Amino acid sequence: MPKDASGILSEIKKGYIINQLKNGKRGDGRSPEEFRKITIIPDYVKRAQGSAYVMLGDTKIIAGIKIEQGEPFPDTPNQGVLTTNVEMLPMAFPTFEPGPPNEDTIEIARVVDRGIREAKTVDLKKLVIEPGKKVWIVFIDIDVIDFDGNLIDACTLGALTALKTAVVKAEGMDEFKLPVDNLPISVTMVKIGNTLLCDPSVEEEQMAEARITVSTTEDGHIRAMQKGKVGSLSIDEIKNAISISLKVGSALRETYIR
Amino acid sequence: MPKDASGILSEIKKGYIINQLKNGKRGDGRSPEEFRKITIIPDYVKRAQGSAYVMLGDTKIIAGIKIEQGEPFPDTPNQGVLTTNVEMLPMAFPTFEPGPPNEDTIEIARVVDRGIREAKTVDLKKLVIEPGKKVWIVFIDIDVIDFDGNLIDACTLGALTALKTAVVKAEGMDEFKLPVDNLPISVTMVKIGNTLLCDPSVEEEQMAEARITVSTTEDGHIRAMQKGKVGSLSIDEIKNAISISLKVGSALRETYIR
Amino acid sequence: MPKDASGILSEIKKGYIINQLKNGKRGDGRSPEEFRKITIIPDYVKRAQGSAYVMLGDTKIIAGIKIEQGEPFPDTPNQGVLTTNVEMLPMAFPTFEPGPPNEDTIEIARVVDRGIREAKTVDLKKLVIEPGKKVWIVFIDIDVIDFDGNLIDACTLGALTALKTAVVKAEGMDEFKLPVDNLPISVTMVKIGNTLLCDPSVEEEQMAEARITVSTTEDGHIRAMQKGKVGSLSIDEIKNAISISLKVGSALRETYIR
Amino acid sequence: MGTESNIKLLDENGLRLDGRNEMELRPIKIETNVLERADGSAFIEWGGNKIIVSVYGPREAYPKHTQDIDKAVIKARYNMAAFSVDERKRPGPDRRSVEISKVISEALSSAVMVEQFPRTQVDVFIEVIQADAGTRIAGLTAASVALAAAGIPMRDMVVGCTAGKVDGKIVLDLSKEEDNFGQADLPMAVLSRSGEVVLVQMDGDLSVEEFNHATDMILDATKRIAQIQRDALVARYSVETQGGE
Amino acid sequence: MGTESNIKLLDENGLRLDGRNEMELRPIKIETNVLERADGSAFIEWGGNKIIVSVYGPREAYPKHTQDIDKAVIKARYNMAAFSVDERKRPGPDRRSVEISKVISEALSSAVMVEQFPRTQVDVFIEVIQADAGTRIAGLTAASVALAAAGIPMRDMVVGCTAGKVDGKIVLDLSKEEDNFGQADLPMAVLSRSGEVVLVQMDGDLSVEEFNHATDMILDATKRIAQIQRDALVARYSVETQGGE
Amino acid sequence: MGTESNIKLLDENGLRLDGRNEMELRPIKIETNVLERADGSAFIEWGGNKIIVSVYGPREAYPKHTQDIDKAVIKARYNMAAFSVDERKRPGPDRRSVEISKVISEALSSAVMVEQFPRTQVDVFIEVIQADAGTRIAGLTAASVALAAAGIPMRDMVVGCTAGKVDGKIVLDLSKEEDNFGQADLPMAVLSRSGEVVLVQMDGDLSVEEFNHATDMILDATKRIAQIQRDALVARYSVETQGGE
Repeated sequence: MPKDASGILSEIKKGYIINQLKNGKRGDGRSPEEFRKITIIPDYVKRAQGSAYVMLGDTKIIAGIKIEQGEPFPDTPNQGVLTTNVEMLPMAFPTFEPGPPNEDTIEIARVVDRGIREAKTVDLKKLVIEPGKKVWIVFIDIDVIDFDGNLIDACTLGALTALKTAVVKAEGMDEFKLPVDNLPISVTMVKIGNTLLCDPSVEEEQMAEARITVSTTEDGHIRAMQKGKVGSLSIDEIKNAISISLKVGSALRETYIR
Repeated sequence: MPKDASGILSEIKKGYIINQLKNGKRGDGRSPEEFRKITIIPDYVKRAQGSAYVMLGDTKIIAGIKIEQGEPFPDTPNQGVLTTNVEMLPMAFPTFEPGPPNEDTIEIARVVDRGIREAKTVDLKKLVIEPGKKVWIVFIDIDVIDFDGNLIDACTLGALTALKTAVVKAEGMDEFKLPVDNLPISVTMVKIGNTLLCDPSVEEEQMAEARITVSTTEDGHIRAMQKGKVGSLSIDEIKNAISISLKVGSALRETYIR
Repeated sequence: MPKDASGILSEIKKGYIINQLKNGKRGDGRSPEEFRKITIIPDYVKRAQGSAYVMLGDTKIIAGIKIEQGEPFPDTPNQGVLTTNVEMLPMAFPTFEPGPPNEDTIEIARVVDRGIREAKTVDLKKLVIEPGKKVWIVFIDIDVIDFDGNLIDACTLGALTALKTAVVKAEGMDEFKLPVDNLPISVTMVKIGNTLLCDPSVEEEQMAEARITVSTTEDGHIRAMQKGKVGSLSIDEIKNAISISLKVGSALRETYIR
Repeated sequence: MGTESNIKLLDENGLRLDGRNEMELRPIKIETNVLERADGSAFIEWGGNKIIVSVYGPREAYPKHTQDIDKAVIKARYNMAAFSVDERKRPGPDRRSVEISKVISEALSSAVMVEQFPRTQVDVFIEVIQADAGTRIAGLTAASVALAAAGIPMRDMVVGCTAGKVDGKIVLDLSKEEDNFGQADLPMAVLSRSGEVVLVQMDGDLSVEEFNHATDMILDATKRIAQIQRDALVARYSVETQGGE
Repeated sequence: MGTESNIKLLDENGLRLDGRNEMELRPIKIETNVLERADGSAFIEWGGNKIIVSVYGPREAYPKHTQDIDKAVIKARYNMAAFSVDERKRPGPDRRSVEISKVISEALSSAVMVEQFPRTQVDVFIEVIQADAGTRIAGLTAASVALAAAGIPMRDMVVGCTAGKVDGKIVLDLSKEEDNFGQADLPMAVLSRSGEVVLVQMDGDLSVEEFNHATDMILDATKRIAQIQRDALVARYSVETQGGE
Repeated sequence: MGTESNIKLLDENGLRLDGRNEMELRPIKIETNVLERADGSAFIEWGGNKIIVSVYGPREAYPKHTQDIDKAVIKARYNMAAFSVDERKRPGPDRRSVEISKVISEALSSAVMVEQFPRTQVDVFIEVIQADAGTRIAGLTAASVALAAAGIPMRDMVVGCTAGKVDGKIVLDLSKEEDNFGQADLPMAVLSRSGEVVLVQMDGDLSVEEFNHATDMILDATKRIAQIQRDALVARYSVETQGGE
């Protein structure tokens, strides 16, 4: 994970944040389970088959869907293909560099992808044109243009909104809405001191010992999890993270993904 | 653009060249619109389908044509494919490095390509074997082996000569001359002080504020333009560059591309 | 070739080794033509179509064969394809680095490949499924996991053993043993002082002036040769290397490749 | 220029497919400081183009051998989002974007007071979110605003426009169809006050007269566009003032 | 999780395709110092998995800008041999192996006393020779042993196991078929003594109760596996003693 | 070696497809200092081969960690032009050219007085303009001339030739067809005066007697080729003298 602009989060700032947390308050005044302000503009890029502009606090991402014809994977001849790519653009943060995705970017893309894939959000069986030969390939591409932490949740919200608005079309074929259902909400938390904080800012991410993401669906089931960063979590903390994710995720779903 | 061998053009040399220019003379005694000596050896590489060795002063390049069967682009199913690649070989200049083409090389290749493409020099419609499936792909490859400035014009002359001599052939098919017509001549100028100098040497390129290339065809039309380098040109200078290109280009065409 | 862990073979050690050699003894007590202990475990990786674990002294490699369907080369439509790849894993030596194969790795893979290819060990004509369209591609992949010199011979032994045990199979087709015959044994020697030493250790490789590999088949013919390193060899030394290779190689074949 | 076709790009009244006349620009909107992290940023909508530009710097040029001891190096990086065009664009630079990045870098270098910041670089990241013909000029025009918004000292603004030939007629500010099926494309950018040309590329087929006509139209249009640039910068400052700074 | 299918993974007695019951681990064997050059190494066979781990370091972190002035950086590199899986794996890292390398590096960092070796790196190379489900956990478990064998100071060992859901039932240590056709996969690794979790990933479909049941099974299993780790390390030392050192 | 075929490579008189007898070389022409920028250069035509070699150095070895504190590093880079072979060669190094660059670098290192220039590198760029069998040996032979022309101190010249087996007979200097359809290929290069071998590779099928016969032919041929090298260097100096220097 990137450091802040100067490369190091000052010890003074860190002390201040931890102190605040003892009083149950985060640096920006939020409560531990509170997300920052979320703004979602669906269908932001007309040229894409589906798209969304997501602002999660000062984190901003644009998700776009392209759907093209191609070959299925040999081991799943009767399914379309879903692929998720995240670009942490160098415009988004002083230390981000141009070039192929690094391990941070790959992890984020794969966790976002996993949530959507495991919830079977996109019905890939309906994306077959000619079994074993030609299927629809759904590309989820996400541009990170401004970075202030918690990319996994911002990108998941963007991907879901973009998928929901997506339409499959090609010359000489009837167009149809991309078959999308069972949307997973990811909730990412970091552990600072003994507290789990939802929707961490970049400063919270930098000073956190451990990070955990839990993706859940409306049925209350877990679809994907990922622990990140060097520190550890107790089993109880993980169970706590799951219950927070279910509660907070359900509210997010209600508000933003209906 | 590369610096000279020592990496810096000495201020003394620069002063001398500018002083000379006030008297209408260039470092090597040429007049502003004068090209250096041009020698073109067509058909230099027998194993290529067409080729040329071009010496433009001390700049030396070898252009070769390969013509192979392949797939057309999806959006132009009824056309062959033309592609231009330039290799600024590390043998050509002390600071050139091995590796994939850098931005200088890419710009040169694309400007050469643009002149030829926009003049419709190669009749791509005659290069279809099976519409939408199989067409002829014309590869123009250019090796820069000795560098003393003005690669765009040297490479254009080489590409044109090579194309003119090129023959399309394959086992079990009648061979035919590559359909080539309407040859664009590119004339590159740099601005030093208030003067436009045709066919710049490497030293002139290094000290110039701006560079401009104008490609014209026999009908007196402009087919491609490219301004280069950090400096600016006035509209009048650009118009002047166009008229020089038409005049000088017409003489070059007469002498070298008949 | 890599240096030892500290990057430099100490002069003291070098003097000692040369001194020993005057008495016909190598650092580890071997005679000049003597190989280190060889252990070969065939069929080490069940998931591969053929495999072998080879220990040559402290050098350890694992060779595995994968056989897949693919297209033949255009100029050999009636042959299968054979390809050899060596990975000098960073786990094998302190100075080995991750990343695409460097020139040392490429040379080793190509010399191993050349011996096998030139001896026509694998009958590629029997690996055609549909002429010009579909053939079997035999991938020989070799992981170097511990490095103490003489990779060419270790990898050749591994590749041969793996090929001998390999089986070609695919869904809906009869499986058959990979057609393998006429196995080449490679013997690598280095020149230190005036002596040719077989099966060099990493220290011997580092201090040697020249290296030579000779691959021979049971008929006493030479199938591949490669001189390596900066130093030179006299014609007589090369002839001597050939006769050593025939003698030692014949013993190796008898013991390990029957 | 693109493919030949039978598509008529001008109607009987000389109007274009989107109803514009030959001199008319598509709608242009510029907004500044749309991003938090960047030292300066701008967003431009120009017809169907949506482009975000962010500026970082001046900061130490890296790697060291790229430093210029006399001046700052302007490094523009033009990039298209995968979903910005009809057929998905594979991430990463291609030859086209490398060339565009180069000519934009050169054009901006004329405008910035690079001599004030030796050994540094100024990074200008141009992300095309939605492409609709003329992206390099729209990106460059927004980049100039983003540089100003970042407080980088500039001797002049860079402002550009495209002209082209469509059904044999010179028109301003090509649309996507005109770019695809027209006969010439002439993107040009100038320094706002001096009118000096800092970017010009051309491809297609233009007579000298057509070229002159096209440049006249472009120069006229850049004055209008420069006003939009100025308004965007002013709006930003006024907003800031309202915010109490 | 993999493809849906009609394959039945549990028989009428609730036994699995390889005859194991739900709580049963596949056979595990760990051996230390199997390589000469590495500072420490380990070989693990876990079911059909064969994995070699080698450790180098602490050594100066390179390139310099990767150095941490406060502690050692643990750099794990998980790699699959081309012949380790059914379809040949092209050499070089792919996105999956990059992610696995990252989570393994993070998991090991909790266990090593990294603060003792500022500015250095410890390289952990994990080569999967034969893959049979659960390679990341098997590799991580062996890596911990290899670090200890290399004499790297550790505050605790890392030990892991996988659980999953198969035909609707929670089972321990998924086999390849169970991984391919099951409904959930939960790899987890803990610090041996404290039981703190240092790696957890999940994909599939688990209710909260199922998750709790699965973690109980994993925690129980890690105790058994930790014993195998200890035995491997002891065996090594005893062998060394016999050798007369 | 190449493909088996029914092509007869020798006629009833034992003459080859191009009319040569077994001992005959193809025409060889070497010219020096054909390039302006390089510190030394050479052009060789050898049969249908056209190869240009340029030399730069000694210059500081870069990056620094490639420096040898005891001697200069000779870095040859063998490259084929895209149009030099029948099927277009994709630009950039492939495995074959990497190997050839390595053996040529090693061969030249024996000849150059590398100990005189510690920490430097000498770059030798070999560009194959037209390929017609035996390019590595022709390139190496020309490289030696280019090094001498660059004024690099050398203890000896490197000169090479190829022999091979064709229709069962040992012949000198294989042509393209002989290379493609013959039974063995033996490129070899020696130091001119000492006769010490600095490059040898072989592939195909040779008995020991055939190998000995082939090397005799090569050694004899290298004497003739070395004379062409010397003539080229002399011609250059005499021309320079005439030029009044």
